[in-house]
Amino acid sequence: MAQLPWLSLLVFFPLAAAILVAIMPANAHKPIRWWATIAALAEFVFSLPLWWRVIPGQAGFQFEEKLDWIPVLGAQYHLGVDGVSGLLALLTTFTTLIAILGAWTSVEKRSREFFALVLALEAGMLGTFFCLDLLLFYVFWEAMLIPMYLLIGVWGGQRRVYAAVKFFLYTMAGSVLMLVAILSLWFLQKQYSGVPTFDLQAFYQLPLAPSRQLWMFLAFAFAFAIKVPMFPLHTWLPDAHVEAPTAGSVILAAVLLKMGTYGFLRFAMPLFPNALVVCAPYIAWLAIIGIVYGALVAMVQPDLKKLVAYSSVSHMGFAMLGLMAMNAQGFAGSMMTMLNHGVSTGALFLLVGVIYERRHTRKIADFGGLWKVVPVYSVIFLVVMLSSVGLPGTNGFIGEFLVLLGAFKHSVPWAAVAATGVILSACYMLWMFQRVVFGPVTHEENRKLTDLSFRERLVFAPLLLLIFWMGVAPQPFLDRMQPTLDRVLQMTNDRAQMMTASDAAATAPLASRLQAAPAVNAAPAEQGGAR
Amino acid sequence: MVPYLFLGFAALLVATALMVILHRNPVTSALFLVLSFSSLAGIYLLLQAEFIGMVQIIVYAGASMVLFLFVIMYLNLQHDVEKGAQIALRRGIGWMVGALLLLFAGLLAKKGWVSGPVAALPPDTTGGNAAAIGRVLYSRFLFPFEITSILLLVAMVGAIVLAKGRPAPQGEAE
Amino acid sequence: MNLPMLWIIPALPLAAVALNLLFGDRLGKRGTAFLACGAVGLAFAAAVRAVLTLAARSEEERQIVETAWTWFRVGDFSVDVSFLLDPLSAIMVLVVTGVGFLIHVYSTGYMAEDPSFRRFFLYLNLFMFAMLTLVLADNYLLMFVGWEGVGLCSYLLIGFWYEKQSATDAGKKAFIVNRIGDFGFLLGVMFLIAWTGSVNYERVFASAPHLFTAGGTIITLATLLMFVGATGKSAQIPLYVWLPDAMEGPTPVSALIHAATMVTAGVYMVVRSHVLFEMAPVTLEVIAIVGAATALMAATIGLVQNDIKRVLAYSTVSQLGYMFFACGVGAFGAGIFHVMTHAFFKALLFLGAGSVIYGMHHEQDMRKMGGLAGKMPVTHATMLIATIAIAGIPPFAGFWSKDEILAKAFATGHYGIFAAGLLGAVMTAFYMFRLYVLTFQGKPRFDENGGHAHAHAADAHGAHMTHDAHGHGAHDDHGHDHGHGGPVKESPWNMTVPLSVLAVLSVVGGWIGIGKPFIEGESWMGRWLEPVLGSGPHVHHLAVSTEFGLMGLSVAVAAFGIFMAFRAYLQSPSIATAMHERFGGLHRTLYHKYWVDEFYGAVAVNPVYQASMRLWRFWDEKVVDGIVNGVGYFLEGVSALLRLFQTGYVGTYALFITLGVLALFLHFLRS
Amino acid sequence: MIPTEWALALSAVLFVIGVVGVLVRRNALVIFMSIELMLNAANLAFVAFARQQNSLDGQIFVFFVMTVAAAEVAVGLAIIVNLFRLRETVFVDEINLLKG
Amino acid sequence: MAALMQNEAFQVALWAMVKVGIILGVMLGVVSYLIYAERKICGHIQARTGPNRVGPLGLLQPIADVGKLLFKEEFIPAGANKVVFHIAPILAVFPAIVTFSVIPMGPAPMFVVTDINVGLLLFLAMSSLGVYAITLGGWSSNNKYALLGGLRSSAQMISYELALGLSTIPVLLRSGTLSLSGIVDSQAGNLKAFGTTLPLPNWGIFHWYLVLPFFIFLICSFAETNRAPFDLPEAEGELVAGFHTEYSSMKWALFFLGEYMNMIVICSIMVTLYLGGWHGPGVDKFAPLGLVWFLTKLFALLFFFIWVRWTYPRLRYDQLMGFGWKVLLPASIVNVVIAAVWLYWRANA
Repeated sequence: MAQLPWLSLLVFFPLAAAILVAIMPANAHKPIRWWATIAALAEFVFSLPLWWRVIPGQAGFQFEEKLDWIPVLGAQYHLGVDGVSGLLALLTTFTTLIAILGAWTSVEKRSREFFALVLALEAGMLGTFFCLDLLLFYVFWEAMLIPMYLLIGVWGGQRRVYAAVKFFLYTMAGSVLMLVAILSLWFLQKQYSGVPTFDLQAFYQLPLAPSRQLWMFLAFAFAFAIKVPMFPLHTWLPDAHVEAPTAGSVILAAVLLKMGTYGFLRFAMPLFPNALVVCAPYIAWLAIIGIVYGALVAMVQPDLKKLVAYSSVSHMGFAMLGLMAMNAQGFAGSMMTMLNHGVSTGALFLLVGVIYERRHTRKIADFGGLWKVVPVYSVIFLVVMLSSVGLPGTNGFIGEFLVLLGAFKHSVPWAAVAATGVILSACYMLWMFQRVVFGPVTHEENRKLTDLSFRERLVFAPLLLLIFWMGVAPQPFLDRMQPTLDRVLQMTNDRAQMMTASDAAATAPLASRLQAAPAVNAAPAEQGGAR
Repeated sequence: MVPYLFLGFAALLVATALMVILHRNPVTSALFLVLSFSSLAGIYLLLQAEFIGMVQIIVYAGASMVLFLFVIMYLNLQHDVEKGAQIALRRGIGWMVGALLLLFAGLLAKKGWVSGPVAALPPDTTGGNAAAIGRVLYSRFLFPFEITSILLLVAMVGAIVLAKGRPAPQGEAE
Repeated sequence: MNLPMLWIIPALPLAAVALNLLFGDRLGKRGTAFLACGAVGLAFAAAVRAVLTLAARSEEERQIVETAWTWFRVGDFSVDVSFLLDPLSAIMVLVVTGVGFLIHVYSTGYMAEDPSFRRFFLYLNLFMFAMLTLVLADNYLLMFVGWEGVGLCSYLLIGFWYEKQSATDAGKKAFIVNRIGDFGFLLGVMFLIAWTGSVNYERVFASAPHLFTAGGTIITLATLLMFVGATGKSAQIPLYVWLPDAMEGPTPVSALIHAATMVTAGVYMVVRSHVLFEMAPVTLEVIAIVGAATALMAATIGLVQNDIKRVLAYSTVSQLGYMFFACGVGAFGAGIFHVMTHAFFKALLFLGAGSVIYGMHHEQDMRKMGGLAGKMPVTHATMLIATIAIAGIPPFAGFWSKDEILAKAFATGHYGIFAAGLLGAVMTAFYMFRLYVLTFQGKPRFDENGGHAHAHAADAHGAHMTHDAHGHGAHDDHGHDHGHGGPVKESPWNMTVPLSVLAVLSVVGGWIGIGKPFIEGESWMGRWLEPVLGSGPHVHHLAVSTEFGLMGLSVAVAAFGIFMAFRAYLQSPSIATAMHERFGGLHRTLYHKYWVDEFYGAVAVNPVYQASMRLWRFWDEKVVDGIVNGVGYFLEGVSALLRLFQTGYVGTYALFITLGVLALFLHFLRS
Repeated sequence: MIPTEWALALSAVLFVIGVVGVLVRRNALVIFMSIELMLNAANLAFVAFARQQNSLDGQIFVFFVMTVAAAEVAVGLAIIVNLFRLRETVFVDEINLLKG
Repeated sequence: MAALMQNEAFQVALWAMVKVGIILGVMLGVVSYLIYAERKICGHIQARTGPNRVGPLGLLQPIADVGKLLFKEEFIPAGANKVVFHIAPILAVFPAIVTFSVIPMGPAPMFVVTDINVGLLLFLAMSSLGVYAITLGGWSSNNKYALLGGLRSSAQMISYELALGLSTIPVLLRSGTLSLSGIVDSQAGNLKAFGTTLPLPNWGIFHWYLVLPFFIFLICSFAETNRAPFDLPEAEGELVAGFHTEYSSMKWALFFLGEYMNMIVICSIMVTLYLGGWHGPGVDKFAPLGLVWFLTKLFALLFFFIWVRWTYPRLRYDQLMGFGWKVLLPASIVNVVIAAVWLYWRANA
């Protein structure tokens, strides 16, 4: 087992499954979805060892696989997993399974292609999380786009083409800049060490003049910020979400958005720490604006999916804010928020999908009084909604609280403004919930709604379980991510100091600003107030 | 002797090539092209590329151009009608651009583009040019050589499919 | 057994929730009721046992901490799920489980006919769990879990009759307003974490004196923020608006959540954090003023309300104001004392009101009641006791706690607040007896044979709203048929027994706080709380004569209020009408609650909504997407230009290629 | 020995003739022939350089070019035939379906 | 002038000229009498006597024919493409004559005009050019029979050229050279097989893997030269003489000349490739004897050609194409593979 290229198998098994599904007869709907589900389940089971085999106490990469890919360029097929990517990979396999199971009956046309694409997408996502080579990362990053683009463009709603193109172009615009930055890193690396390589760990050792970092950081940040998505680069998200099929929305929300924050954590921040210090306040404020803005705009949405989409903007703002806080709580909070958002928002999209499948509308105004008709559905909806609102005891709270705490330690105004998001999230969620679930049944069509089927309950059961597990006892999750997060933090700080020291032009306060959380007697208010 | 032959072939080549593009009748053009290919084959011979020279004739003169002729005959093309201001303009631009190209090429040539290092070891030509080429082709260039076979196969299939045409749908006027 | 097993206290209701959720549909109403009440009853028993264990210890050791597991630990910051039982939480836990149990029992009668019986008890048990977590938590974050949890249950229970728009509106309002408070609370807690590195009470309180300068900015800010949380939870100005609306929920809910337990969480939190608050005199001053203002304002509104539950709601707000200004003047013990007594008599009042409403077939308008004393003897008697208790007539419970508060305010020199308290006491007595008189005395103002219900159903409250909206077609969903035809009669035993128990408590509950003038030394209550609150800032010891004077004063004003109420509403109702007409503007203002809701709507809710709309429609769709699409249009324009080069003629393309080659040549020529 | 320059000059002339042919003529077939001319010009240069460099690689390349040219002729002519069937013309200035 | 005479290149050229002159002259004569022979043989096959009026045994008949043709009226059909119409007959003769220059009729360098090292390729190149004459002739006549004949002819020639070319490959594999002289040289001596020297000449035909190629080549030769049973381009019965329907006088004569010349060329090649070329007993002692041997073999083959023509009926067009593509081509490919494997195995054994 030790010699088994486990990560490669994880990445390529869904791809193989996708190919197998793709060559099945087109009208064999039932076998197709059965096999797709079995494949996703197998992949999930196969990925479960990530939970215990990725040793919690170890910060570095594990299960590394290294093969020459393009030796001339020094590009390698280099995979590895650590606490952060392991958790996100688990989220990916889990979400894919849920999404496929959720899409059982909702996809009527071209189900073969649909399930094949979802599985291919899974392969792309896992590759993105596992790869430790920048060129490979770029390849996976782009490869992910295509299935998603097709999922939106083919199985989407009314304006699917517009949404798909918007999604594609937005992401492309960012990633092209990232590619330029990757290439320039490569050149710098070659200049520095004489060995051409795209290896991430080599880049971690690469000193960069602070003056040089800025534009590269911005290029990376731009790509990731679009993916997150950060205000004001978020407008692709509502469209993509609204038009995407349910499974697409779920995966988009649960995993694809995490790519952005993951990218910051893995690439943009440790590679360019000095630039990060310069940019962090701006990014943080953008994230805060995103939190408030997303919540405000979500409040007035007439469309359920759009509301959830804007709530994603808000939640991912929290994740970004946590990263920018640059301390243990912020990082852990951000990571928890990513996982939470994956679970809760994924579940929300599934819930919207459930009623959309039955009623073929997503307008809030078309519903009302659902509790009376579909009580089980409503209860699940309630729990998921509360998790999204961040009620203590559910998963949402841990992430938000830690992020706010991290932000608070960095700067009080950050936390103060961001915390209003907590209020606003309650506003839009409760209002939506009231209009959809409470009240009398106002539309006769809704009277005939059927409650969740066994399959659907099966889909939601693990989600609810996770919601409570992560809310009540999040420590196992935190244990797994923290060594890695600490390492990233440590590395970022160390690199910042090293490079500041090496660059006479850089100003000293930059590095000192990156020191760990304020000491007990220090006054964060003053520190934060300076910004 | 050889230079004179070269000049002769060159003159023939240029003349026939010019005729290709000047003559109104495509058949005549094609025939001149055959001639120019043949003279080019002669030049190849003079340049110690016997194999290439022969292949030039087999492939170009013997195969390609026959195909051209077939097509011209099949389409039953007559003299091209080339009149009108637009065509005159085009002709003017075309010749001007050609002249410029030649001028620039000449100027570039003056800057000494042509010279270059000579390979240390002359190729092993025992058994003649064809044998030498064979040795290189089946060792160093074996892979590309095999690839060309795929290329040809693809071209064959493509040509057949294209030329075969779709059966005209019923009731649709040609 | 030495282990008190604190965790079992909140766990019992939670287990009931789980069982109810899983097997509730097989239990039937009886089973559900038994399960719910049993769980809370057991919790009460466990609480009693735990408190007895605590009491058995010496004063220095009166603290039991139980850690269940580490909730989460990030970096140097760690939170445990652990419970703390000390004298303060002991009082709270007893009140919560005790009153909670009674109200559970009461609910089995009150909700007997409701089709969502099971759901009701599910929520109620969940609430008990959350409240007990809140009370028993040994750190701020776990307290916050309960804090938000009770908010959630409050939301669910207010909106229990979810088909009624006003109910769900009220639930939503409660939750959101509470969230605003929570926002403050959370930030306050973060201040504590940032400075002390912990949320554990003991550690925070232990390190606070070393870390903060008393009266400094940080501690003031932190405590003020925490107080914002308290105003949200405990319905103080400016966040009190949700509580009156919360009366949309079933009456037992109002009794349990919006009178006895949840709303006092803010007071509990402030008292719990008294170490911090005492370091921030400015905050204390603010609390005192806010409390007094709330007490006064709510009392004025309570004067003119006609809905029996609304009067009680405003009275609750007002009483909570008393508790806060008690805290504000440093009388934390008095505050908690009032929390306890208030829990008894206010719960009783609400339950009594519920009984009345039940008897009146879901009629809540006092103008349509009257003369119920004979028809509902137990309800009448118990209500009367409660009314006297709240009005502050000795030896009923309310007198002792209210008097202690006023005395402390006077003693610490807050004369303005003392005066406001007195004024509030007059009004309290007045409006409470107004309620009593309108409900139980005089002549019945309804059709005694029960034909009344439909005539004014439009402004009646309760679950009937839905029925009327749907007409009788939807009648079978709800089981309230009993109410429409039968005469007014006394409630069943499971409602009257809790009333009686609470009535007894309303009488004797205050006696444990009888202090100075009557007995030597501290009151029993004070001594009990001393390990937590310390001996308190007893700077000004009032003379015994002053104490008696104050008591007399407060009794006198109460009596005046009672007299006025009887006079205006029983003897000569014309006075009331005349007053209404005389002070029409004032009356309208009061009746419309100072238009605060409208003010909030105009200042906060609506602008936010409008701004959001604009953000979406303008900023998102016009500006950001405009830029995005603009890039597209720009490229389209450029392409339209480039299109001209795409003539479709091969020759043109060839020409361009050649020109490109020419350009390349030129480049090489130049270089 | 023929100087390489001569062959290159000839190649250039031949290429230019091909270019002019493409630019001037409107008959697709003749244009095609002109393209062949250009290919041959390139071949000539290859051969010339091969001789100058004393290497056979240039000739190998010519060989490949010829293969490509043969394939190109086959497909190209098929396209032209198809075109003629559809549009009844081989004049490239009467065909601009791809006009932007 | 003397200096010129000393110039080696000039000497080579001069010699070549001389040889070309001789060969051309002889060729023309041979062709004329080949026609005569054909008519004569044909006559005898059909139990006639053939031409016997002009001169003894009709031996002057060819000269008379030439005279007649020379003086016949040139007829150019209306709508014909004149230039092409004139060029086509020349193209018919030209490749054949060129090919002659590389055929070793005796030991090199004496009995070969120019012994280039890609002789076989030249042959293939020239034979591929042969298509033009017929295609253009048929097309330029502006006559549908002619056009059909031309098209048929070119299709036929192109088709069979493939098998023809492929059937030469085993020969090349054996000899390892493209030079025709080289190929002939490789057939010197006696056949060695089974570890002994057999009493057979070492000709190509006697190697088992060259038997099939020889017959394929032979069949293809009929097609290449448009002779029966593959004489569809002319097909008097259906196409009224096919591509040269509109030709008369000297131009027609040129086509005729071309056909026979092609026949001679292809037979010479066959002799060279499979039948040991000029090798024969006594050549090593007296070189010119090679010429005799060569011509003997050549004439034997030519006789065979004529014999076949008057023996077999003409094939149908689809049969012709089907046979070429479906039988000969695969067979020759298979043979190439077999020969290659065999030779490789033997070389390494």
